[in-house]
Amino acid sequence: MPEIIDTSSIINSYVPVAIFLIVGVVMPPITMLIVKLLSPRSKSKQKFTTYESGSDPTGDARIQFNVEYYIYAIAFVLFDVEILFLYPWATVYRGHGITSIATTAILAFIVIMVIGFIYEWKKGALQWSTK
Amino acid sequence: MLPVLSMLILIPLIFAVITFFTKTKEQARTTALTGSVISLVLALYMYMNFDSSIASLQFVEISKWVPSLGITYSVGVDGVSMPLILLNAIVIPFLIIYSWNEEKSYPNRFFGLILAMQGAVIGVFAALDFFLFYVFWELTLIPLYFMVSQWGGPNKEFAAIKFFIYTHVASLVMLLGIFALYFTAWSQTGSPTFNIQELLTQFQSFEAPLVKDAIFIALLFGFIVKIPTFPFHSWLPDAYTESPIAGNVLFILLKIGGYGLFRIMLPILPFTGTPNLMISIMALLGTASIIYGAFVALAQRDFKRMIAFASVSHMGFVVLGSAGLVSLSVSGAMFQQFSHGLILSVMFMSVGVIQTNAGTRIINQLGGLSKKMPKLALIMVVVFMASLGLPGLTGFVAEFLVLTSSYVNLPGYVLAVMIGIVITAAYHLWAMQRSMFGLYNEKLGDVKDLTNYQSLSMAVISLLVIYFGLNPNPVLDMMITNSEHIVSLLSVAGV
Amino acid sequence: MVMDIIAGSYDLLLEYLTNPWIRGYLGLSLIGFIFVSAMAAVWLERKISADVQFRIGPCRVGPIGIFQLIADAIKLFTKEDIVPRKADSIMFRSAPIFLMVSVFLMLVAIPIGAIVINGVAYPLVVTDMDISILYVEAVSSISIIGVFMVAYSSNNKYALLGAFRNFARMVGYEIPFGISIIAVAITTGSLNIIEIVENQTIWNVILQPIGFFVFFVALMGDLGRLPFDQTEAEQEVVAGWITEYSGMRFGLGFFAEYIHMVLGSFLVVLLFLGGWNLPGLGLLTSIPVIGFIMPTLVFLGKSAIVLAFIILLRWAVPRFRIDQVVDLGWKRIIPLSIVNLIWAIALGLFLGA
Amino acid sequence: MNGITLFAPELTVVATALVVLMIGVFLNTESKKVLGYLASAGLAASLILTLMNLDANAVMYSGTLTVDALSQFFKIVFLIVALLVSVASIKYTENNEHVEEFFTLVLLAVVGMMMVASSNDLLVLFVSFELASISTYALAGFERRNLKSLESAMKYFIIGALSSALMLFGISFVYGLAGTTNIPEIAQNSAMLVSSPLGIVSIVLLVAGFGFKIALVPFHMWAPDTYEGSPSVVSSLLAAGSKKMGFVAAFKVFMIALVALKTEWTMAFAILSVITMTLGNVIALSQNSVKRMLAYSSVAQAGYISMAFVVMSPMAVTGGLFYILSHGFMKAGAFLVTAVVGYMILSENREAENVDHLENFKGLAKRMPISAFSMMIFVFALAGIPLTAGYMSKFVLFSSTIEAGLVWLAVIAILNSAISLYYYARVVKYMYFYPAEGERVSEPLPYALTLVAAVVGVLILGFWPEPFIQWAMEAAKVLIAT
Amino acid sequence: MILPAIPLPFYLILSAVVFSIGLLGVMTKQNGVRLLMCVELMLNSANINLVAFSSYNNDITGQVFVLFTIALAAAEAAIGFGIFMAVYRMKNRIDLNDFNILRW
Repeated sequence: MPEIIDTSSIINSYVPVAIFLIVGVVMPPITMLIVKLLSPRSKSKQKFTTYESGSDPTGDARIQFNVEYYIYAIAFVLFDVEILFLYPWATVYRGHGITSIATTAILAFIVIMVIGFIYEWKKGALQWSTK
Repeated sequence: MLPVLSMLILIPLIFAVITFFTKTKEQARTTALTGSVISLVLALYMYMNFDSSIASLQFVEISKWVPSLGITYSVGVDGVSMPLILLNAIVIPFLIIYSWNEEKSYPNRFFGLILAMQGAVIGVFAALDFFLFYVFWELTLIPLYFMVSQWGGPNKEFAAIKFFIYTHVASLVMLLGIFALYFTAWSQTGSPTFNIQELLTQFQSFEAPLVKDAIFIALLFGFIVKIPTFPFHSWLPDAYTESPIAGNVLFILLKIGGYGLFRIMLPILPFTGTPNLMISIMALLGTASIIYGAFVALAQRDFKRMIAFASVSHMGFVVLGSAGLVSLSVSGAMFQQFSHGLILSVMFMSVGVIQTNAGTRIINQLGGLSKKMPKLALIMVVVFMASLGLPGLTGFVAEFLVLTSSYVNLPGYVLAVMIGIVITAAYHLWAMQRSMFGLYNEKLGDVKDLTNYQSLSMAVISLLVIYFGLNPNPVLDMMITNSEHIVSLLSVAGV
Repeated sequence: MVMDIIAGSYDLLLEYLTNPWIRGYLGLSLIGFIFVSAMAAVWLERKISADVQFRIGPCRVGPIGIFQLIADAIKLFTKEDIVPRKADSIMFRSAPIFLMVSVFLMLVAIPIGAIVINGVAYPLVVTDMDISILYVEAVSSISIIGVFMVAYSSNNKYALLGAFRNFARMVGYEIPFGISIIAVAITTGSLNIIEIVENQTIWNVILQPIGFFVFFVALMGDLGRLPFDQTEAEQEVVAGWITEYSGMRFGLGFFAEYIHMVLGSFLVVLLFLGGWNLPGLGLLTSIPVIGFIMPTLVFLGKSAIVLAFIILLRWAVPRFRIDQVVDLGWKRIIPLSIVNLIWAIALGLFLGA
Repeated sequence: MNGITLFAPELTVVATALVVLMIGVFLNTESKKVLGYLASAGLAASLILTLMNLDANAVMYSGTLTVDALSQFFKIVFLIVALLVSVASIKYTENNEHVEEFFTLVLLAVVGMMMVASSNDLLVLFVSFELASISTYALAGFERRNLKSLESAMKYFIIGALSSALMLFGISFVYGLAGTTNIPEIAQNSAMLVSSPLGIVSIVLLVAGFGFKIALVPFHMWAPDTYEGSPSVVSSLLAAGSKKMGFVAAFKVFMIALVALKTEWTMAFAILSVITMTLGNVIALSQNSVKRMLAYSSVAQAGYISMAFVVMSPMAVTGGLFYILSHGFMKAGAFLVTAVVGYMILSENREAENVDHLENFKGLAKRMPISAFSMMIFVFALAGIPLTAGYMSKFVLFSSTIEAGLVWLAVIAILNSAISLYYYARVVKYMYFYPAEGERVSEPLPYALTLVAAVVGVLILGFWPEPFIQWAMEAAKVLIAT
Repeated sequence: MILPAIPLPFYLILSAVVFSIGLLGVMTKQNGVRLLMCVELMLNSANINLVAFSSYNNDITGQVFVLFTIALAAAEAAIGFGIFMAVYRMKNRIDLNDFNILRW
């Protein structure tokens, strides 16, 4: 039997979220506005340089970064969506009379997930290279 | 009883495969000759046991193949196909003997293709199932394509492709016709069949005249491109000119277009929506081919090209004879196919010899070859005379039958053809005169005569030309039997 | 009599409170509360740290330096706001919004206690959604965008390095964080924080000790607290991603971090330590006034203990190297979390359908 | 017959994939050869399991999966192709350190294809479709140091991702309008689909989405690049397997679920089919890279098979299915020959580029007789020379168009097939009539084995098509209830 | 003021807009990563549709579908980045205009 979803109540439960979101968005600018009113101002050329241990900054900071981060990112994205499937499963695992089949299914799922994990591990994808 | 006909189809094909795997030229030609001689023996055996007095099919073999589509493996012969099978079986061994000592690259493939061709062509003649018919029909393309594209003249690639695509398209159009025939019959009877006889019978009961005409035209197109007739002949001069001699002979033996006319077109012709129109179309095509071929042949300087157009001209008689729709004219057309096969084979062989021995085949550059090549000259005189229709030779019998009997129904066309006959004589005689007789052209140097192998094969076929010219009955009898049967259908339809 | 009036007025209040707008506006007061909590947390940290190091810590402003943070705030407000020349101005200025929005949005769904009336617990939460824990997990990740924006817009090498470390750490610890939440959801059968609290007849910390450990470590990793504060390790990357921020702009980032920490400790309490419930508290809460206040106090007390523990951990464990952090996350904590997941499944089978 | 028995073929392949992956991770490069045999054994086992339940007919797992003649037909096609590819890959992956990835991806791709074949729900269909696609993206770029392979993978990936997005968008509308994702139920609830303009939108999107996978012009841009650039064994899998998956998915979605909108999509497919076959053949004429030529030929063949959508008669679908079966053998085989030639060229010169150039096929008959002979059979079959599988399938398919009265379509198709002969014959000429430029090279056993198997398949289908046509008819009945 | 449910067309328009933005991006962008982002946008527009339809049809399938789509999108992104990284290692950029070895 399909569950009847009351869209209205879902939307209403997010009204406070919207209020908080607006407050969150306007609060930092207001704070900074107050700061602008209260704080002193002085012009100095050196003040606006980027901090680099006191010496003059060289080059641009937006450089190519280590490719390791990408591998971790990919691994993360994959695992994160894998565990995504567990959330709905977990809520209905107990108390809906499907525990045994749910167990079988999820064990198969976990086995595959673990195999993927072992594969990554053995392939050295999780090895932080200090090169 | 032995499945003689299946063996006759399979043995060349099997020997073709064996030949492909031989290593040396000696092995290749021996294997090929063995295969072709075995098929000759089989063909002669069949001929001996063939009853020429009945029009029905003989040596029939039928077995299931794809029942869900009504496809069967069925073969058989009657008076229409028997002479053509015989022709193939006779000429191929001599073609192999003729090529005995020729220097070819890949001799194994060369001889293998000849045999494959033989198998495929006999298959077409023997097939009683449209599917099988079409399979063999298409199969004939492959050996010829490779023959031309591999051992042909300077322009071989182009010629091969042109030939291939042109005739392939034509046969696909024919396939459309076959499909239409098949499905219309299927929807009428409720069960699928590809059997030629049954489909042709079914055709009579089709209702829509337009469908009938469309089917007829589609099939006709497939056949006349293969024959070929003017104006669908343009693949032929290129292919014939570029092809090696063996390829030419194979082309000549490829009588499947004309065969299709007798086997398929004529039985359904009376039942088309507009039979008279169809007859006119065929007669017109035939006449045009005869005249056009003759005129263009007259203008050729290349010996081989001239013969190519002579061939177009000759095949015009086949179409005209079929359109004549009198028992004797149809038999004449059939006989023309047979005689054409013999004559033109030798003519091409002769040209081949001239080409290799004299180094050129431009008629103007030759002259007085008979002094150096007496054997060739003798053979050439025989076949040229046969080709232009000298009484006592096969060509005469065929053309005479066609012209006299067609006159009954198509007087106008026959009169027009008379012009063609004159021109035909003219270019034959001119070519003979220029090349063989008169002063010897010293630029040619010392020219050798035929080798023994060549003279053997050419002489035997030439003798057959003379023999059948004097006594055509051994093959003409069965043709007449069948053509009478075909023509008897006309009275049924009331045409 | 009195109880009836209280109960009646409370019913009226509840009716008002079902209106989402009213709930939302009233809930804004939580922002004040959470700022105060964050200040308290900062004060607590200073005090505890000082104690650990045999110092006194803040003591001048107010009794035992309790107003130190207010003084600090005033200081931050009056400091000059500097935007470096090479920075991407718009991004630099707007990044705090993301940090703030992240914690504010978390705040919406996290209960800070409950009021028990007539034996029925009314949780103090702004809005009640079916999947609040998932929601909290989701919005808490927004802060990483803010962090990255800060670092990238600063155009400072230390900042970028810090942000990348932050990122590398976060990806390793989000997964066990999620898996341990799932394990909790298995035993409690819900993704709603309030239901999770209510369904904890036995605290999850007892049912799933490994899960608790994993969750706690992953939370520490997410928060970037020592021993996982490579992001801001002074000795290595100056102040990490926040290097170029100064004055109140720094203050906002700083507060966001502390609010995050406070909310994190709330989550630990809610998911594993029984929330506002305490064994044996049931009797007490049936008394009206105590029921009004007691659960919230219990909750805040538990949270304070967790908070204190987090602070103490700072002085007990040395900072890891970044590769150690990542290795720990991927190769120890994640396998452990999967073990816990299987344990939770077994538990679920044992506890029955 | 319970679900697990019928689902066993898929499970076997999945299990094999996982086992191969796990074993492979712990082996050193030398001993990884065993993985190829393992994968092939798994596929063979799955094939046997499928054959054991050939006549099964069941709907399983809450109506998401169905096992019927159609699904079994396609499963067998996929398994045969995969088996050919995997056996050939034993040689291809020799001394490669990424053997386990290769075979796992192949196996997973096959699982995806098989699941698409038996899916009865758009959700399962889409997920399996993506499983196969994603695996093949990685396979296309398997040669990580080869820029061509990478480029092909990149193009394939971008177009593939785009197509899946289009498809999903289309599916979302179908779901919205029909209120279900179950394929037979969509057919029942198609009132909204017919009346709403969104129905047409979804048709357009789905045609585009499937068109990309099937490589119908104008969605074919990726195909030639990908087939040329990918490793030959992978091209083989793509052309012979992945493309068929597109067809079975399209068959299910259009012929079963969206049959109510038949008039709309028939026209679309008619146009696409004509353009596809014509363009594919014409462009193939001028190719000098054999793989690219085969790719365009594959595009053209897709055009032929799409005629089944246009005609929509039992005979046409039978023809389409039979064509798919034969194409599996022909194309897989032809691409495997290019793999063998690539192996030959590379074994002589490590740095050789454009290994699939027509020049490298010169005198192949002398250098590698088995490959040359097989290639000849394959291209003749592709061209539709009688007594090969290609001929029989063209015969049935084209004749069905005439039966349906679409003579113009048949004429176009037949003319196209005539054109195609030119470029196919060219390959044969290079192999048989040009002098060899190198030594005789003996084919490695796995390659020779697969080629022979494919040749046997092509010839059996050509000589004795009866049982296969019967079988295809059974499968066609699932799509078109007569 | 309790909010009413949002009518279905609003969702559909939103998803159409998102889809169009994604499609436009795919058509015009040359950078591989941007392309990928645009494809993700398109997938997500379909997700909006699915969820909207799911709640208006009172049928959970759409939401399940979305879960799977998200997972597939992630897998697709992963494989895409893998390919892009491999390309990047060889060529040091991932501009689609650079890809011209395979042509006609």
